[in-house]
Amino acid sequence: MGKKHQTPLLDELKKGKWISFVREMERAAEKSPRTEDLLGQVEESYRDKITHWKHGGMAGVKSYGAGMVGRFSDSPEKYPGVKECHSMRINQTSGFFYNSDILRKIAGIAEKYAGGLLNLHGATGDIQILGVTQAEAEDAFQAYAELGFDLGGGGSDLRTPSCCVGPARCEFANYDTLKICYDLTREYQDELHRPSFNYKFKLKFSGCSNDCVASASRSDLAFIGTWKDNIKIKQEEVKNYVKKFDVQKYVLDKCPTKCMWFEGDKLVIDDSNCVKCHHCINEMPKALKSGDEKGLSILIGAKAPLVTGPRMGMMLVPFYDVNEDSKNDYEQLKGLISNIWEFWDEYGVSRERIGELIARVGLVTFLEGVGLEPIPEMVNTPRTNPFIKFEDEDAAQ
Amino acid sequence: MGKKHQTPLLDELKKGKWISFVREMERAAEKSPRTEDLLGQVEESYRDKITHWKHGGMAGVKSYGAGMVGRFSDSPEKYPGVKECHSMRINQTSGFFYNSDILRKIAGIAEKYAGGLLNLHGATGDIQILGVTQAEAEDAFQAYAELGFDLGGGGSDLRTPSCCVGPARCEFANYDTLKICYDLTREYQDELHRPSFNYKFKLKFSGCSNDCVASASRSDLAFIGTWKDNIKIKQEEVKNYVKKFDVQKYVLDKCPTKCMWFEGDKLVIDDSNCVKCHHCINEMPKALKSGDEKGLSILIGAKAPLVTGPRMGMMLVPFYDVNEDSKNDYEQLKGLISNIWEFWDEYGVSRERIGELIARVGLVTFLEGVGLEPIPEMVNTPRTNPFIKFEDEDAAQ
Amino acid sequence: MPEEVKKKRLTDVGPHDYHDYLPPMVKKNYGKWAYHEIMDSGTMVHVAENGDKLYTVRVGSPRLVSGSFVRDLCDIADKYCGGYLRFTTRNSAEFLFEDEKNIVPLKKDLEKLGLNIGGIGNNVANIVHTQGWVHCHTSASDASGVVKSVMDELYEYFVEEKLPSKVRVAFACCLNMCGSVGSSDIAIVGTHRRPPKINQERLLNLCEIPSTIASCPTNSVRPDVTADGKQTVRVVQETCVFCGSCYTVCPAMPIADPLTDGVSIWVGGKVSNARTKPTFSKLVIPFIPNEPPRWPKVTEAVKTIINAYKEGGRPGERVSEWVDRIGWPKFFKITGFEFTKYHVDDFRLAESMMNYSAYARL
Amino acid sequence: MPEEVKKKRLTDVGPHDYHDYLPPMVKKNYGKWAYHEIMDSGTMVHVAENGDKLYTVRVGSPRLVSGSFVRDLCDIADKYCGGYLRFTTRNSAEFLFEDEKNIVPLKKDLEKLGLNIGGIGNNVANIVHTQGWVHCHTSASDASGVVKSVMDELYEYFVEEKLPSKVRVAFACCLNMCGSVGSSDIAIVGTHRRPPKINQERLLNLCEIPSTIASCPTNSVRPDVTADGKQTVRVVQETCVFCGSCYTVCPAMPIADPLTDGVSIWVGGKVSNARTKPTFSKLVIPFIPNEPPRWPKVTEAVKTIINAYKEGGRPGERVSEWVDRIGWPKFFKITGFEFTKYHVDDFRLAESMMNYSAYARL
Ligand code: SRM
Ligand code: SRM
Ligand code: SRM
Ligand code: SRM
Ligand code: SF4
Ligand code: SF4
Ligand code: SF4
Ligand code: SF4
Ligand code: SF4
Ligand code: SF4
Ligand code: SF4
Ligand code: SF4
Repeated sequence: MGKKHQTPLLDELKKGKWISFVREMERAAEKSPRTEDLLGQVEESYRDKITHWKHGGMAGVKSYGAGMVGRFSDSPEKYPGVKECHSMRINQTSGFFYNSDILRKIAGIAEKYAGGLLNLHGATGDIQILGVTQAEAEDAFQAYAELGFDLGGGGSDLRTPSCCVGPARCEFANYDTLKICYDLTREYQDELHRPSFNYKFKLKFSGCSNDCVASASRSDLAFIGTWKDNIKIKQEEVKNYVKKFDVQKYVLDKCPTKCMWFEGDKLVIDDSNCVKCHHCINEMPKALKSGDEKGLSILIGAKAPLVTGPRMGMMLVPFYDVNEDSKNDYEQLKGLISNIWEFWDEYGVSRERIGELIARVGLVTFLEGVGLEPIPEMVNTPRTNPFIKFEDEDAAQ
Repeated sequence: MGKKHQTPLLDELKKGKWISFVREMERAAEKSPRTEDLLGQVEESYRDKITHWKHGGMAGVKSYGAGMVGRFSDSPEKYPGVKECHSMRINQTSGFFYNSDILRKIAGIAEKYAGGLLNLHGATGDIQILGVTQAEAEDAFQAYAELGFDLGGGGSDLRTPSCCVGPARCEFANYDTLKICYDLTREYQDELHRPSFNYKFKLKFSGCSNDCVASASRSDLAFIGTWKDNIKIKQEEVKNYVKKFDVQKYVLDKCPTKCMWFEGDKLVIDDSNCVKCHHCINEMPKALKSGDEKGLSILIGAKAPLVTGPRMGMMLVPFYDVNEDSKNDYEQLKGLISNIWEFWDEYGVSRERIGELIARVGLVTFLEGVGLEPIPEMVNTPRTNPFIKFEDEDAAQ
Repeated sequence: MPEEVKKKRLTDVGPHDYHDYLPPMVKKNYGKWAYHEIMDSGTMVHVAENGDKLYTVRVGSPRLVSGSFVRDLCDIADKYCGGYLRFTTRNSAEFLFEDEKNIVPLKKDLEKLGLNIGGIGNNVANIVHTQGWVHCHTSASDASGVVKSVMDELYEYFVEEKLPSKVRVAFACCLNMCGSVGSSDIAIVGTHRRPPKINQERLLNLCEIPSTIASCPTNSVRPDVTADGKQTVRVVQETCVFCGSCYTVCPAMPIADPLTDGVSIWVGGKVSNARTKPTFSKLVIPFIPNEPPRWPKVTEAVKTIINAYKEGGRPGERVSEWVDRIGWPKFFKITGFEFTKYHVDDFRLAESMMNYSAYARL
Repeated sequence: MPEEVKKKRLTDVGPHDYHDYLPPMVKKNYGKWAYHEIMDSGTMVHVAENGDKLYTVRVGSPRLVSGSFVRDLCDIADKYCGGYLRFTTRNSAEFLFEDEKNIVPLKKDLEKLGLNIGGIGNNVANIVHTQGWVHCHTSASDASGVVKSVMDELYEYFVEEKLPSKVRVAFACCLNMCGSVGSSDIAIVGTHRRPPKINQERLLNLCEIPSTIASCPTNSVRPDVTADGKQTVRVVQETCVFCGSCYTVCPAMPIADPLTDGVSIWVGGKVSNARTKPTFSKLVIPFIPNEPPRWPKVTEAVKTIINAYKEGGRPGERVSEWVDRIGWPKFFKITGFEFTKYHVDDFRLAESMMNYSAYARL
């Protein structure tokens, strides 16, 4: 078996019960020899304890400013196959649903034009194809486009939106995460492909506050399903659960606002005090269902640590009637998104995420800029320091 | 009835059931006519909706830099009695205990040398005498000194320490608040009377975490009684309480760490998880008592809003064995306090409270400066941002 | 005291030794109290390990009192308490005595003197407050007058235990917040709303420029030069938050203004560690103008809060715990107070105040 | 697709319509699911309002996969699922099918292919991770190798439900933290510990000075001038926190260093809103050096955490809830990890992290 490079260190990672990426790289290398050099270079990193990629570099396809990450080896003489080793981001389907036919084709193109290695999926949501060269990029891209797949985001643009499985296979979904993700992605093709923002901007859609797509920790706008009216209770099913486990201890006592109690064996919920944390519904899915007035909350500003520290999404819109707006092609939501982008465009600086901009200029300034009212839901508590900037008109009253 | 000034607005404040300060001012004015002018000036403030005191001004007694607040009327022609209207701060007794004899004398001096008006007590803890003139200040001071009372703090110095009633009349006291307050005040007479700090510095002593002297919200060092070992339980008394009210609901469910439960009718406490919040002991004083290894926690940095925002005391020393140290005249504690003052002196700037200094230079720098180790009790949680300043020796390991 | 000592000027005698004023019963049982019981809103008894009992009757106080008031208290102490008495950390006065039979006559005598008995247990305690127009130069409102007006309205809650838990009301006449005002169940705080007006002439004489600049929380005091080339400061009007800190260090920058001064109202602070951690009071009404002599809008606001709490709070819940349970949106709804942009923190640590979750009561 | 269209260059076709890939059973019951039940750690069933049942079997994935791996999955999908399959938001693969009888043979086939079945319910889910040395230029560690080493150790917790609740482990190879790494139950983060070394020549050609300066969270990149008078930058060594942000914008400031790079470990993050608000992971081990190929100290640390949690966590408690209940001091005590000055936050909002109370477990 003629291995191009000896990889004793990586070979250690073929041992053990968990499925091995080294095995995968080797399998890819069988079809796509450039990946042999990738194995060699990674082995060298394992020896040297340092990456062997040069910093950045350009790669892309015509008329697109995004969708590929340029990557060049720092030792192309040793590893010519990865002299260029770009990755191509292919916009996944809503909910990551595929069939075998399309997946085989997707894999085939990756083998033909690239290293035969895929990320299923990238952390943002894209299918990533590793080992593309600039020369083949256009062909690979067109091959995917012919399958009806397009590139995803990259650079200072809208990044590929993604969503949880939602109504496709989850009883908790309060709105159609797949549809809105798909519709908005199509709406914003230009923003996705042609970077013209201050920095990246991410949208993620979760059907309920379990947030299975982790939107609140990594998307500039997180859309999290919720409801406005009362939790629907099937008292008979509650009784069944009571037989099965200690409902008081594991459900009621863990409700963050303690707004549920038993009256006799009847479960009562003070819905006016429910914060829609979803715990009780998670624990007793047969007995409890979210209400009929479903919609979503919008959280803004989540991002990774750099530059000013990590941010979680913060409450911007407690309830947005997405089901109503979807009839109108999400006109209202798109209005809000444009207002946000305009404000960001006008007041943000380069490499400043929207959350950082809001932190810098203050939430109220931002709200005024995008036409929203400050409401108590946005804060944990009202201010505790007395440094209030009264405005002239108020002081002159 | 020859009123010197008409006070129709203030007269409104003699109505109603709550005891009236206007009545008190009038009664004072009977014995100390200068207070008539004070009434007149305050009435004018009520008309004008503005203070009629000039900014600051000097007042004091020889060899003291503190203990009096200078106050001058902005309308001395109209209110000659309050041309000067300084206040004198008399260091209260530990726990605010007096007898009628001494209080009558204290009041008599206030009537003789000042406006016959007292604050019992000032917000820091002093007895305040209002309406002193510079000319009479020395006599008033000596009169108090002869009673064995001295001036309190003021300006950039140690402020008059104060304490809760503690062991004198409270079963919850974990250490002798009166004694430590008294002893340290005597120890620090120089720091109290002769301002040489960057700014004010306050010490307050509460016997338990109910914090009846509100130390954690207004003293640079707050000393709060606590204990190390197990809460002492009288199971029989617990049973009595169970008969009287819903102990589960009002005590156990409100324990912040939920570390108490019933085994049968026996109350069990996981003391290793008790944060010494004191709630259960408050609710069932006959049944529960703090442990035998009593001591105190030291919180640092509380202060009012200016300049950088309000601060609560933060945990510096979770357990300090004050009862042991008291045998040694609080040597260990005094050592810590000097270290803190030295650090503050060296690194603080003018008008910067210790809490603000710590916030500015960082807790760890401060801890290194005063010779304490960082421990997890000091923080709610370890850091969440990854911007760790590794030091060379660690990075070179 | 011997003659020759008297003649020497006394300094640094320190505070009087408290032992001299501890009632005998206190001395005897010092550190040996077993438990206490609240008998009514003005009376409690502490029982020592040996069974000794010490009764306490508490009265409210305006704190700004005359010598005559002191003598009134002393007379009562002489009559019932062997001459002993104490004050509390919130400026109530307490009568301590051993004989239960004294309770009734003592209270009668107190009432005759116009004193208000109460403040123990689940009620509104004595309001702690500051100087106001009576003695301070930076006040944005009077102190004693507002407190008197409020306590007249809250009287029933002082003399009777009708509330879910203790309610600590505090008043401060400016943002210096003398006292533990910022962590009270209800705090009333004197508030300016205009930037300081600089008197250039006085400033040149009276103020130290660097410390004046350093005094500003928002960096709004900036170095400047007068027409004739002298070092001075100017105030950036756009960022000044009217805190008055510059005035504290520089008399030439007065900030009080009869037209725009008043008070703000804050809710849900707490100092004790019982059940929940200490916490600051939160802004609920950014501004109410000064309306001496009785500040009707202030008393109305405080009553609105107390009523809502009385109605909604569960037994044992402090105001902060009640609001935590029902949520701030509901607090604003039931009190009818308006939530405005001023309620959203925009100072140094503002970011840590935001709702980083999908939690919302809808 | 007609010939003439094919020839035209395709752009902006957008993502493929997901409807094309929804299994018929999903289409039929879209939005009409009634409830689900977890059958075992790798299998669950969703029941529709009309009683229809949809079975799901989940397998883990290294995420960095070959075309052959994709074909393996496709073969299974063809055999049991009418060709349909999906991936999860944590890169597991899911097989959806209607016939309960398929469960056993399907799993057997999966196992034959070397795939790991599990990740559903109270276990360690598939680790989300990043590129590492396989593809990224800023990595302080490899990604896939650490993840493989950790998952080999945690294998039993993936294939069986043995933990109090879900445990989300995540890996990121640098502080850019691609993914929702910073809010995971256990996060492993590549960490540099040396300031960037500036290559002045390259810097002059390649870097924009203002954006390089702006990139630094601690203002440690400062404008400077070279010997021959050209605009450049310098790094203040005393304040640099080795974040690598400057390198991201300026290739002439490499920061990776084989001697000092490694990973840090973070615990107690959470994204869901269930019971408690989302929260970041907290630092527990500031640094572990890179020890390829199997990172033994990292796997040991992760196992220590998992074991402590398994031991101490109550049913239904996420890691964050468990630590909240027992307190951080105890966490450090039982894991034996050392609490150091590095654990005390000193960044922008550090003040909001302190313990402002007398709460302490003594
Ligand atoms: C490929 C991917 C990681 C992966 O292995 O899956 C990735 C890879 C890179 N990310 Fe990322 N990020 C990826 C998802 C994320 C996410 C997660 C998400 O989108 O849900 C985050 C955290 C959320 C966020 O946006 O804050 C993320 C936060 C960053 C950051 C920090 C941004 C910040 O504001 O703090 C950087 C640095 C930057 O933008 O300069 C970054 C930069 C990078 C760069 C482009 C490196 C660089 O310094 O310019 C990486 C290229 C690696 C390579 O060679 O392939 N990446 N990056 C993910 C994109 C795949 C896809 O399209 O599906
Ligand atoms: C008299 C008293 C209020 C009262 O009515 O009881 C008082 C009165 C003044 N305080 Fe105070 N403070 C008084 C207790 C407090 C407290 C409470 C405490 O000590 O427990 C605080 C809050 C705790 C703290 O120290 O932070 C307090 C926080 C301030 C501040 C803000 C300090 C800060 O760091 O934020 C100032 C402004 C200053 O120092 O420049 C201040 C300044 C002042 C000045 C001296 C006015 C000034 O601008 O210089 C006031 C003089 C009023 C007068 O004419 O009598 N006073 N001051 C209290 C002292 C009486 C006594 O000795 O017993
Ligand atoms: C007399 C006094 C101490 C002193 O040295 O003067 C005192 C005395 C007692 N306090 Fe206090 N507290 C006193 C000020 C405070 C303060 C400080 C303040 O209000 O400025 C606090 C902190 C307030 C806060 O949290 O904001 C305070 C928080 C408590 C608590 C905790 C209440 C809670 O659940 O949050 C208790 C425990 C309880 O009531 O069960 C307590 C309990 C007690 C007990 C029952 C202790 C005892 O066994 O003797 C005493 C009678 C309670 C009562 O008045 O209802 N004491 N107590 C103070 C009376 C002030 C007054 O005139 O009203
Ligand atoms: C398949 C997937 C959605 C998708 O679109 O791909 C999914 C599916 C389900 N999630 Fe999830 N979650 C998925 C990622 C997540 C994430 C995101 C993440 O981990 O990055 C979260 C947030 C994690 C966090 O809080 O840090 C998440 C937090 C939850 C929770 C809340 C758990 C909690 O108590 O904190 C529930 C409720 C529950 O388990 O009772 C839940 C419940 C569920 C249910 C039971 C919903 C349902 O009725 O179908 C599904 C099966 C649960 C299971 O796997 O145990 N799902 N779930 C994701 C599977 C990832 C994987 O391969 O392991
Ligand atoms: S976020 Fe809610 S709706 Fe979406 S998959 Fe998770 S549990 Fe279901
Ligand atoms: S969803 Fe959460 S907050 Fe609402 S009732 Fe259920 S457990 Fe309580
Ligand atoms: S702080 Fe504690 S010891 Fe002191 S009086 Fe209050 S309850 Fe008693
Ligand atoms: S003191 Fe507080 S934390 Fe400790 S057991 Fe009692 S209620 Fe719980
Ligand atoms: S609060 Fe302000 S105005 Fe009132 S006494 Fe204190 S410093 Fe003076
Ligand atoms: S009033 Fe306060 S904010 Fe305004 S200039 Fe003066 S110090 Fe600055
Ligand atoms: S975490 Fe850092 S090193 Fe890893 S892929 Fe993302 S940017 Fe690259
Ligand atoms: S590594 Fe980070 S902290 Fe250091 S100079 Fe670069 S950007 Fe600044």
